[in-house]
Amino acid sequence: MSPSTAIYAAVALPLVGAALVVSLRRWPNLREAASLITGGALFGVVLSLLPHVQSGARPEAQVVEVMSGLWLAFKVEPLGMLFALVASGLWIVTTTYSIGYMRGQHEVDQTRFYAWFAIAISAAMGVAMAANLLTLFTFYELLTLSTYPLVTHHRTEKAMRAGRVYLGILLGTSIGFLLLAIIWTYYLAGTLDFRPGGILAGTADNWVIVVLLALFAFGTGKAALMPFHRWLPAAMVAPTPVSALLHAVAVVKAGVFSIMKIVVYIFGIELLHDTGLSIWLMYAAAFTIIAASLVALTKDNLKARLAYSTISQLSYIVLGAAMATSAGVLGGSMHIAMHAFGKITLFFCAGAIYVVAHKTDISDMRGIGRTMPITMTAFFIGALSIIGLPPMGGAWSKWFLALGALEAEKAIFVAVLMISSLLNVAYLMPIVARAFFVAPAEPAPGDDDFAGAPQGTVLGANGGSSIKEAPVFCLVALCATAAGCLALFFFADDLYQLLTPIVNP
Amino acid sequence: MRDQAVPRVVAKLLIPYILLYAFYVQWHGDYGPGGGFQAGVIFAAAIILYALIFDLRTAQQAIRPRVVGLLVPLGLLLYIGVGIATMLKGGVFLEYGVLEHDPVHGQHLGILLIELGVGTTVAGVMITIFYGFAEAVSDR
Amino acid sequence: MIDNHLPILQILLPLVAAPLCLLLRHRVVVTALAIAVTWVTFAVSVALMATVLQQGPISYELGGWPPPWGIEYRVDILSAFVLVLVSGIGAVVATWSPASISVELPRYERHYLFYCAYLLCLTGLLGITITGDMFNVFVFLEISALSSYVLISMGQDRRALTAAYSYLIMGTLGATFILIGIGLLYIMTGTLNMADLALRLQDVADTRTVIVAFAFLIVGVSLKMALFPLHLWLPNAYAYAPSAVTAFLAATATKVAVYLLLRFFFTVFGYDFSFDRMQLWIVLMPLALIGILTASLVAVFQNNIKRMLAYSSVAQIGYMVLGISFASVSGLTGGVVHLFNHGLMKCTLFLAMGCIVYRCGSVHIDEMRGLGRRMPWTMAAFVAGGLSLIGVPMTVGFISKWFLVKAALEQGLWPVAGVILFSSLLAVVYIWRVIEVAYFEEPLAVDGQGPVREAPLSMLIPMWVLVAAIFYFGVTTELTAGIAQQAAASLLGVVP
Amino acid sequence: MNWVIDIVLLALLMFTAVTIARLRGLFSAAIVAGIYSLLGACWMSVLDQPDVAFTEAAVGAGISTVLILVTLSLTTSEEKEPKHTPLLPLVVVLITGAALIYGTIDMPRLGDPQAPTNLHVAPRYIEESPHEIGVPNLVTAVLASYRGYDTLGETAVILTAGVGVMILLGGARRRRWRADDDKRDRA
Amino acid sequence: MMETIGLYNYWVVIVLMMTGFYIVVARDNLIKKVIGLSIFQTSVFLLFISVGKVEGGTAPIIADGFEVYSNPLPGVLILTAIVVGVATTAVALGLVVRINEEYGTIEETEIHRQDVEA
Repeated sequence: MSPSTAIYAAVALPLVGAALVVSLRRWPNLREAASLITGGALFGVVLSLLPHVQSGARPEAQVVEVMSGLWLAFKVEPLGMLFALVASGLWIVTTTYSIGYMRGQHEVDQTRFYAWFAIAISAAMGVAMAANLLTLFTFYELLTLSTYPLVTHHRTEKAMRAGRVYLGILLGTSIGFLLLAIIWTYYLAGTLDFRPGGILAGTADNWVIVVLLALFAFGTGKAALMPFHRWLPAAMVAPTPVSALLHAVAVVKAGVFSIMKIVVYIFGIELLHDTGLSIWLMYAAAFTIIAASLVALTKDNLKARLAYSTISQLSYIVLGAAMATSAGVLGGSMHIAMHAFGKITLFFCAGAIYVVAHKTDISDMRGIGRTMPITMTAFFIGALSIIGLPPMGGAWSKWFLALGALEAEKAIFVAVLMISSLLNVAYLMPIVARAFFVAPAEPAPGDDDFAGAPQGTVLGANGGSSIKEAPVFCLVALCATAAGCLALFFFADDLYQLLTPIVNP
Repeated sequence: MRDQAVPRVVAKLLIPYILLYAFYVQWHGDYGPGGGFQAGVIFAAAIILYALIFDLRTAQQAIRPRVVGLLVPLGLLLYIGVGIATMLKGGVFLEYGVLEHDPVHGQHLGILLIELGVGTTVAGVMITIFYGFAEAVSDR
Repeated sequence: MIDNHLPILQILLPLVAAPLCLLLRHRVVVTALAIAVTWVTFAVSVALMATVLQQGPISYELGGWPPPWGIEYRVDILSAFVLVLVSGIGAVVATWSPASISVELPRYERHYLFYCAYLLCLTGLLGITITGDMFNVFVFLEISALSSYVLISMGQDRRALTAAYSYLIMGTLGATFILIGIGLLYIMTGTLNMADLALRLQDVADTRTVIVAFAFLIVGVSLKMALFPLHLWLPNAYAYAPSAVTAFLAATATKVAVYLLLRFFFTVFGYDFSFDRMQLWIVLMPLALIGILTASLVAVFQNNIKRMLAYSSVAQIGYMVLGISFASVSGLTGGVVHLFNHGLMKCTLFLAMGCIVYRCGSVHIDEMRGLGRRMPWTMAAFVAGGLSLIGVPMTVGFISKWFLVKAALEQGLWPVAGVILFSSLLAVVYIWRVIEVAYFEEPLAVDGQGPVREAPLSMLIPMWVLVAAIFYFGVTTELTAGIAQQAAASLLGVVP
Repeated sequence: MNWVIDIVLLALLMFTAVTIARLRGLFSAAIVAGIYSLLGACWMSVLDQPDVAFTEAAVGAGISTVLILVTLSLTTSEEKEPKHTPLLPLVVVLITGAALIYGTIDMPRLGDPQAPTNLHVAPRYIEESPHEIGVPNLVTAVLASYRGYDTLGETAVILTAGVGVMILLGGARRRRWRADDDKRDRA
Repeated sequence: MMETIGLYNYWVVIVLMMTGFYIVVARDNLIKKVIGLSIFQTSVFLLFISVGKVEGGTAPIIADGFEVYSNPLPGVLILTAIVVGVATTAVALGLVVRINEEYGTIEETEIHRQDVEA
């Protein structure tokens, strides 16, 4: 398969998958199989692009000229390669997990769920491989719209309200700020292509650059920079696989990915570094890091706590971008992958707990590690990665971010990173501790509460009925991602090698 | 007014002359004031007078609404037909000069025909409009 | 031979068909005739477009008299573009209409009258667009206006009558203002041909009479196109007219008025007079902006969805006028391309409303509960049109906004750019109200009737043709923005 | 002494127009409006336009008046007292009128042979039409030939009005409605 | 003398036009509005017609013994405009009749009140 065919295939395959899902709606097993197979195929296609990118090639595909000189076009560079790999890889895992979760929960309208999920992945592929801002924006909006039916999956009053916040903030920022910034950029630079070294240098006054950076940073609502973060906690009403999609696979990643890409290929690191115009963005990101962590501490609902954790973690990436140093950008980019694996593990675990024990509040989760040891072990691993401790992948990205801060001669942000890590410990570890070391409230875990979870997989004969894990599909998925957290620690060098060209073109 | 003899008699005397005058105005528009439009209006006025003096139903029996309904499109079609004829004869739309060998004669013929078209449609429409309103009155 | 007569055929086809409807009368025959004729008319306009693109402007001397003594038809890129829009919408709506009017005009057993008026309206609109003669504009303006009053009055609700009446009063005042303007120009130049007029106006451009004529023409056209604050007739007219009529008029009538405004500004008076001397944008831009904002806001609070869309139309007229008021190539391109794009999307939205009226009898927001499941294709078309109205990429609405925002930024008017984008967000609000009701709420229990079904294919197919156009022209714009750009350049007299 | 007739006619026109504006009785307003049209027609013929005068008399004083009277017999013949003082309309009208009067300042005087209208386009009609068309009535020549297409449009307008009235007041339809309503009442 | 009269007659015609315009916008009665509209239009016709007059000219019908003819073009235009005017009046009155049937009144405020109450 030629590289450009592979690009088309990457965007089109999920759409084909969606069509298959819809046409197989009467046979759930076939339908899920179709999802999985498309996922596998997509991952294979994306993987086939990797050698090209590693060897320094930048595969391209031009689809259609939208306006004179403005193409809908794709071009794969390392950053996009990374995002595409993460999104397509995690799609398989998430689909696996969804099979267990959606069936375990007896969710309605599963066909619609799988179909829109696939469309969202297609949009994510488009974002990852966009060759210019126009294409990026197009798929960015498509991603927003295709995830709206997922966020509002339950069609309840609550879901509708969450959907309003979701759509309001994401569409509002993207149309109000991002589009304005894009057209302004086009007016200034005469092009919207992502070019190494940026396209804005020398085209505008400093104040314009600052305003543009602000429009881009806040316009990318998916990056959840405060104060435009409300949509993320609101969207927790959705089923857990959707949360996984939002927090790890595609949506927020698309946001921070866009910011990273805009900083690197539109502004150019040198422009921002030399002028120091992005310093305010570093403070804004630092504020979000600390503030969101503090809010996370106060949340008892597990998904809400994780949501605020995500907001905080995303700003790591924004911070890395705003530093505009090579280490900062690399750290931020790596964190896209690291956080994805860590956070998806945590959400999978939260979902598994909900499926098995119907618990959502952390205060109710005493001793749950005794009944769900595998799940909670995975949770522990994921938490370690988020905190940034070796031997988990998250350690590397924090390391590079700290290096970047030093490189930018802003030691204060090293302190921010340290404080944030401590806060991470403070809001994640108690959950693990409570799960393993505190005795459950009910004397016997086998009664009413647990009996209500018919799909639970009962493991091991020796523990009697005391061990009751999530459905096997869920279990496989969360183990895989936990293993991924570990693996990323050891294969970080490959990641580093892949990403280096973006800072040393 | 149906019961009054004088208007009825006067009308009976007048209406043929009004109609005649309408035709005069129709055909004489090239030379003096007047033309298809005025002729159509006068023709309609005669019918309206007839309906006012006698009875709507009587008038409608003399000039049936269905016939009037035919006059309306036919007039316009005649007009357009002249235009199409000029196109078929190799001219542009409404270029009457091509209708005959001598352009001036062609013009004359064209004008006569289109004035007839205008008169037909105008008379038809005016009577239709009057019938519409008058029926609304008689429905009450 | 046919080639030479294309400009007149454009008008002649519907004009012949209208009286034929009165002669034929048979419902099926007349319907078939109307559909066939509108499609042929559309084909003619496409052929005209192709010819103009190849050979430049076409002139057709009616009656064989050269202008300024006779009447001239003049087709340039801009008028060909508008002709394609008007005739295309005319064909699609005519194809869509039979099922709809059989339900909405049940008491009019004489449907041939409807099609006769419809074809006359089409004739009028096409005639305004194609002519190069000022007085001929007035005549065809009245053909389209009179027929649209009548068409609107055919609505089921009795308010259709009052809406038609106030439209008639406002429209006639507008037309009379235009007539006064034409008269004053004639007094000062002695000619009615637009090109000749443009030439002769240069000598008398300083006179007070010409300035007053300019003002009267603008006010008259603004009344016709419902420019804020002269829009008061529009919401009721669109809300209570039969759905087919609303869809047709919303996509064409106001657009033709905008076209007329462009003609007057740029062809007749010329850029120098309109913008350098009269500083027209000082009036137009604030009006457009206030119109965009207030009409969008009012739309948010409407419960009759046709009325909501009508207010949205007033706002969209604001966009077009805004584009004109920039008086730059990108601004005009934005205005002209939005004229076309808005025609497509508003027609789709109103056709979707028509399908809902067909099945549910009303477009009150409560009626739309659960329609997302009951009428999936209709609602999907509505969503597509709505997304385009919002300006989501890959839809035509995005293209329009792109050009308008770009034009605003080019002139350093970034607050204006902000207003354009902010009002898109208002569009999100009013479109999403409908989407939430349609997809999140349970259908109302209808007693004694089965559940609402999807509209018939005869309505869905024409509607989805437009949806396809929304996406097609949203992705590749060579045929819309490209042509609009050429038209803008030729209006401004610059080489593109 | 032409201008004496001018002044008298114009004064009469003013007088009737204001009378119509002041009248509350619709019947009398309709009649006075007919008189207004007649006076207008007179003035038109004073201004050498017998064709137009003829038409205005037939249409304005004839057809229009009849139609208004019929409508009155169908509705009501008395206008209600207004509840509010129409200040805004007055302002709008005054501004419009002032603008128009401002516009007249640069206009050529009545009957000026050097006015642009008499120097461009029209001379050809007067000089050439006897050879080109051969119809003595210039108005007919221009109407039917030079600007014949406008007249086609005019015919279409008339047809539209006819269709409009058929749709609005179509007799058969109305009777059927009434029958429907009666049936429903009985049921 | 002709100079002043020239403008004077335009002014009178403008006053006539504005009287009609005023009736349209200020009056509540639907029929009165229609009457106002036709006054307005008729007055505009008068404005046009005054344009065609040529001093010392005669009606534009070619005949022996006359040299100067008035301009035929305004007359032609106004003939068309008169037709348009009567067409509009007919449709407007048709609407008024139907409105009266549906609402039982032809006063605008009354109709508006009924619509609001409905």
